[in-house]
Amino acid sequence: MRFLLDDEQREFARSLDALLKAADTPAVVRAWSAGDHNPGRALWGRLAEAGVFGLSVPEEHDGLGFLPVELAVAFTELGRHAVPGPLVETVAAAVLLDGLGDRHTTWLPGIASGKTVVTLRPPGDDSPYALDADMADLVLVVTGDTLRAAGSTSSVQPSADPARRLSRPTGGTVLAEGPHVRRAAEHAADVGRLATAAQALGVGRTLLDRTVAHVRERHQFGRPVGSFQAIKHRLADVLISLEFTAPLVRAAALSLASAAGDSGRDIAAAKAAAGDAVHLAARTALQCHGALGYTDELDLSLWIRKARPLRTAWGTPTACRARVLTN
Amino acid sequence: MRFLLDDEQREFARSLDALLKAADTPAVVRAWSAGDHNPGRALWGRLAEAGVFGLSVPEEHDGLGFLPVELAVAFTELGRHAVPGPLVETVAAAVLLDGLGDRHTTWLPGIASGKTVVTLRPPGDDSPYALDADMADLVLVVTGDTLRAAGSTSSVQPSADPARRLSRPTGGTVLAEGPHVRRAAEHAADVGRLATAAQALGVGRTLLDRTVAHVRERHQFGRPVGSFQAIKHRLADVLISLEFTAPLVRAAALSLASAAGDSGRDIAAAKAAAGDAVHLAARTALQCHGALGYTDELDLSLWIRKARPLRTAWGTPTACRARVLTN
Amino acid sequence: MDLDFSAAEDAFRAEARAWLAAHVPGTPLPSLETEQGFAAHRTWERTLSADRWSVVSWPEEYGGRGASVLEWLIFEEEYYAAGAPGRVSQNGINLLAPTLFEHGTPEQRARILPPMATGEVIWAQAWSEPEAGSDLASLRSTARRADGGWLLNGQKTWSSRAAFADRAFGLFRSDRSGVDEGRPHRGLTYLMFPLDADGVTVRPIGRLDGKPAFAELFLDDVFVPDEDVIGEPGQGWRVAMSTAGNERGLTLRSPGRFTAAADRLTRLWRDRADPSDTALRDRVADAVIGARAYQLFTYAGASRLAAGGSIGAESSMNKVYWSELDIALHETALDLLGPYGELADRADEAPEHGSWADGHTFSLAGPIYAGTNEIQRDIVAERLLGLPKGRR
Amino acid sequence: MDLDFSAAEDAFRAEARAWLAAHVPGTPLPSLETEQGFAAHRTWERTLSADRWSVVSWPEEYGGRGASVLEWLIFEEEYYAAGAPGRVSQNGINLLAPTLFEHGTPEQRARILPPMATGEVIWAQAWSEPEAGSDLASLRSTARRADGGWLLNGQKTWSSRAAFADRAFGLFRSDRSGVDEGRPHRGLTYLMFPLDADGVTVRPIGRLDGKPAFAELFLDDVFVPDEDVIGEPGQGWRVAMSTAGNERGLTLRSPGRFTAAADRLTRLWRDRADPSDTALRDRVADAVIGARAYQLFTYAGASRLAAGGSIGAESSMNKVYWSELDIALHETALDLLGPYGELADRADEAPEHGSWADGHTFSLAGPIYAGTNEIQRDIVAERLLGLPKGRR
Repeated sequence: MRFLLDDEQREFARSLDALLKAADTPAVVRAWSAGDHNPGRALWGRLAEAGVFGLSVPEEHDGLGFLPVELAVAFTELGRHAVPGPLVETVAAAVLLDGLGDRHTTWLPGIASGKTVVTLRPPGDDSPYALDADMADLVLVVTGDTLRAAGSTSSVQPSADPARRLSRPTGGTVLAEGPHVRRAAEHAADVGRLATAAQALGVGRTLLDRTVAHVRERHQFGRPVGSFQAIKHRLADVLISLEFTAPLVRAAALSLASAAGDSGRDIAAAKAAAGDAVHLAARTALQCHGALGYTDELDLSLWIRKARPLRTAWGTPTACRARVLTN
Repeated sequence: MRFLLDDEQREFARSLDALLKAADTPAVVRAWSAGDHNPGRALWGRLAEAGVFGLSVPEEHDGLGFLPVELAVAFTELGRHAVPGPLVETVAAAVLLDGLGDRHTTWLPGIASGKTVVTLRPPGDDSPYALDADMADLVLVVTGDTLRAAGSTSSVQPSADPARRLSRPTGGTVLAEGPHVRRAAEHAADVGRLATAAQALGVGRTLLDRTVAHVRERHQFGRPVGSFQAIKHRLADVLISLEFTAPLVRAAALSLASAAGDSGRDIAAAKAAAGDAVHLAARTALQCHGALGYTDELDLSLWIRKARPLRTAWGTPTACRARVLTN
Repeated sequence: MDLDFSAAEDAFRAEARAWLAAHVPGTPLPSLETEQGFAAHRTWERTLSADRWSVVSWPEEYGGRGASVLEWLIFEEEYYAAGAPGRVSQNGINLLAPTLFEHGTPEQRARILPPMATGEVIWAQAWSEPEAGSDLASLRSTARRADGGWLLNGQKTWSSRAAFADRAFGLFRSDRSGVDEGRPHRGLTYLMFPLDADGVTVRPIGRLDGKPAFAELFLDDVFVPDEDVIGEPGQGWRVAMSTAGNERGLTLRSPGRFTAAADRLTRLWRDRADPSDTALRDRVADAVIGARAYQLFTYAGASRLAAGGSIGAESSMNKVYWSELDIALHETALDLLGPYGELADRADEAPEHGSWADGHTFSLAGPIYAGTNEIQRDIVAERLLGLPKGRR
Repeated sequence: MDLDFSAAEDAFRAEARAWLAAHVPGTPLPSLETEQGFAAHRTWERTLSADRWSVVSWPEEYGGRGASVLEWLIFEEEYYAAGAPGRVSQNGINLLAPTLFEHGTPEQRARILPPMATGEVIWAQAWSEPEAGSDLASLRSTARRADGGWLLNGQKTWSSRAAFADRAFGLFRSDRSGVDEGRPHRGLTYLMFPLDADGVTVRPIGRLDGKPAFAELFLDDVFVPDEDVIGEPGQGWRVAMSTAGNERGLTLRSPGRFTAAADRLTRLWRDRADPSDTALRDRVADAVIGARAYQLFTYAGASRLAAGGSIGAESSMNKVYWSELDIALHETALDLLGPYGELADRADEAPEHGSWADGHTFSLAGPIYAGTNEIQRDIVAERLLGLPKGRR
């Protein structure tokens, strides 16, 4: 037992962090929200080079193999830097396509290299929307035992997080049919749920970090806001919530990697905890920033607005809790 | 509209408060918990003289009429002073017996005068227990359309609040049968629920008052504990919770008095809010008193231990919330 | 004790309900935090005032109906139950007008109130500054004596709706000696100024959903004539605070908003929710109970006022209660809406014209403005519970 | 990264499980907070120690098995999963023993540890005083130099299980100069003394359910020989604190307690709850998730220790987390039990031998002892987040 990231995994996190810091992700998010996907596509390519999209693609299709722990590490960093785009969806789609085998795997090298952006309607959710379908190269829809590639999409429905551009996939052609589709979709949903939990954890971390920095600097009544006990205790609670979520996310990734035990339950537990943690972090960040935190122009808003959608996407809190108690 | 107690009602509260202060209720509670009902019976008589048990008995049976507002006022004071005994049960039983009319009303003068102590299994609850049946003069049980007077009771099952002595009524004779029993029992349950909400509110008030007094006196780190912002905010939340519960209790009593509108819903709302408020008050009182609050010997424990039972009795939080949304 | 309305009050309610039924727009106006929406809401204010419904509690001479506090509460209940538009004039009506009634001159009242009642002049507040949020006494913007008036300099921020409003009111430091003596509440002056005056620069600030709900104001030698000072120069803090906790303090968030929202939530729950989800049901019930409690608490306050009493630090309990109720209520609605709960209010497919999304964004500001809930809890603990002040 | 146990660890787990299955009493022992229960639990300690299961992490020479931290965690998981009795020796094992390992003399260890391991000598802690709860440095009880030892005077309180225990350990002020200089942590001495010594009066105090779970100690010229001082006189604070946050700090509440309790709660829920009550289901799920999170967090801490790292202020996060988890878990169980949730643990009809009621009472103390959760949150904020100290 060594329930700690190894040196290589930590180094992977550090290198992604450095890459993303240098990329000025807030500007990328704002462009993406305005419908300008170019900076986001460029960043997507660099993330692919760093290996992010290879983590759910087998080596025979030019990926790095299926590596859930590294995937969780990567998505925590993507969350920390608020990277926009159908990141979770592309990774889940890779798992889905790989699970179908056959000619469907022809998409995989493009996914691994970053050339191909895929989105899908989260299987098992009751959402009619696919994220960022307006810019994706392939839009997948699973209905029961059937997989379709959507022919077109409805107009973009903006989310409360404007970086999340939702639309309804419509029409298109059937790519596969049969119970194997359902099984592959369930596996893909687990991967999507895990990646979303990791992303939410990363979003929560940045919300806390930025808020701590703010309350150390901001003075009211002649002293730092962060010296008030009410503020201290709220931020302590956020830290505790995040620190006890992180091992759940790591363990869920391990569980998925080993394919032993009930990884679906472990992932649901991680998602429920991460949803609570990021929600608490966002509420606290907003309150501790006061009116400043309520503005669109402070970059903090880019993270605050992610909290609620990530809490709901790929498994609502109550659906995840029900799953935890399912034998 | 004058949504304030009138002078007479306020005077009634003040006189009960004075009576109960003089009665050293903590000693009465401790005796009652040990199975010595004498001081409690004596206090019962004085409460009857003050009119408490006449508030649910019609004038023709030597009572003061059915006065829900005064009942709520009285039970808030009874809660504030942690008075033991089947207070709610006797009042609810009076309503039940009065609702049946006929020879059942022969019990009412004794109830009003304090001579007769009645208990019953809360109708509609799924509890098998009646409170303080070991000392009551009459133990009632409603099952569906049937009212029985229990013949005997099982051994006392102590509650987490030792002043609440529970037992199972068994055997006995049928007193009445028919749909009018069910209707009368439903009305009695509403009265019991309202009285319990008022009692919980009173318990919460004393928990807050005693805790405020404590944290003003108790010093740690060279200053009063009550000057720490974390303590202040917790106590502010208790006050807010109680202050927004009080009007719900008053309005529910008015609603019952006027028999207009859906008084069952109003009472359920008051009970749900009072249950939350007293629970918060007890948790906060315990935490702000530290280890002192965790002791049996500090009188505070007499109130702390009431919180959970009152929250559940005569309508659990979730049953009350369901009722609030029932058309 | 009773909760009964008089025949006159019932008649007033019936009149308000009938008027609203006839006049409230069938589809919601565009968001009042946008230029187009602001204009539409200004027009609505004119409609309201034409039949004297814009400022019911004011004396008739200024466009009101001399309504009692209770009548005002009744009007608000009907107003929100009818789904009527948000009030673009609320800063003026709720914050400036009470101050004018208490401290203004007859000339000021006659000049300022009627166009406020019709929506012809819409007011923004200018309290906060970048370094003075919760700690309002540490204001730095200045009012300097000039011939026949004052010259304003400095920066104000979080000025609600200043992007589109006509005039603003706020506190300015006219005398530094209070600061030097550690009594920063002294030496402040309450002034009014036009937002299009020379020297005023308005920079809109987007709120969380991007709408320019407030603005920064940069003031560079802005001239204000003496007639636009309220109360005595140097006494601005006292002037501003004297109306903060009185009965009109009620007007910040009237219970009608929340009872109407809880009713809408209940309908939404009946229409769209899985009735077996008791976790959600409990939250809907809590919103209903909370809105009712807030309404009843307010009725009790109104009864106390009618009996000659007053409302003091209790308004701090109010503030905490409604602001947290509002968030819980809207979060419940968004959770109930499942995947549609994520949509921005401007999305075509947003349920109920995006009103839940917009209301949620709006609710998130509740615990922050008008004194953060942290400050309010300090006040509750110190003034109502008598806990020692300490340094917090 | 892995969560796999080695073959040796699996074998250790299997051995522990087999032993527990063969030895854990079929019906629970009487509450260890009663005289009869205390005696029964002391006997159980002897049974444990006979097969070297009472102090698995100690060296073999003192009755242990030299188990690693991970093996200890495994043992605890098996212990609580088997429904084994509470540990009446825990104050000695968790608080005094680590101090002796770090600061005791070989003679002290040889003399004190073996009878602690067998339950022959059961220890009570004597930290708190009436005026020194959270503010432990302001202790007033004194240790005065005497021939060959010290004379103790003063009053201690909240001494857990001192009503029935044999000996106690605590801090005493041996030098007042630190107090006068505003450095009250200085001049304290760590001493051990028998509870039946001349001059010791023990007054039991009932906890919320009346059981004498702790006691007040009155000390009147109680003689303690020099051999019963741990570390240097005057250095008691450093001695006591040095073991508070290290790996043995883990032992205060091992994850096994909570994973076992969450499993029991899940079974209770499956057996007795209305499955359509999703509000309750969510709370049960949260208890399961919370217990698992606490277990995994502890595995990570153990891994860090095994890799040569240390545990510092993180133990404050631990404390807040498990204490609030414990209350939530037990409140969920009591709510699930409906009318039976009210019964005291001694009631004949209390479900599962009253274990939920007893566990609930026990849980309520969690946020108070071992440093209140308010103090822990201050520590988390200041040491882990780097927020300014302020006066709180």
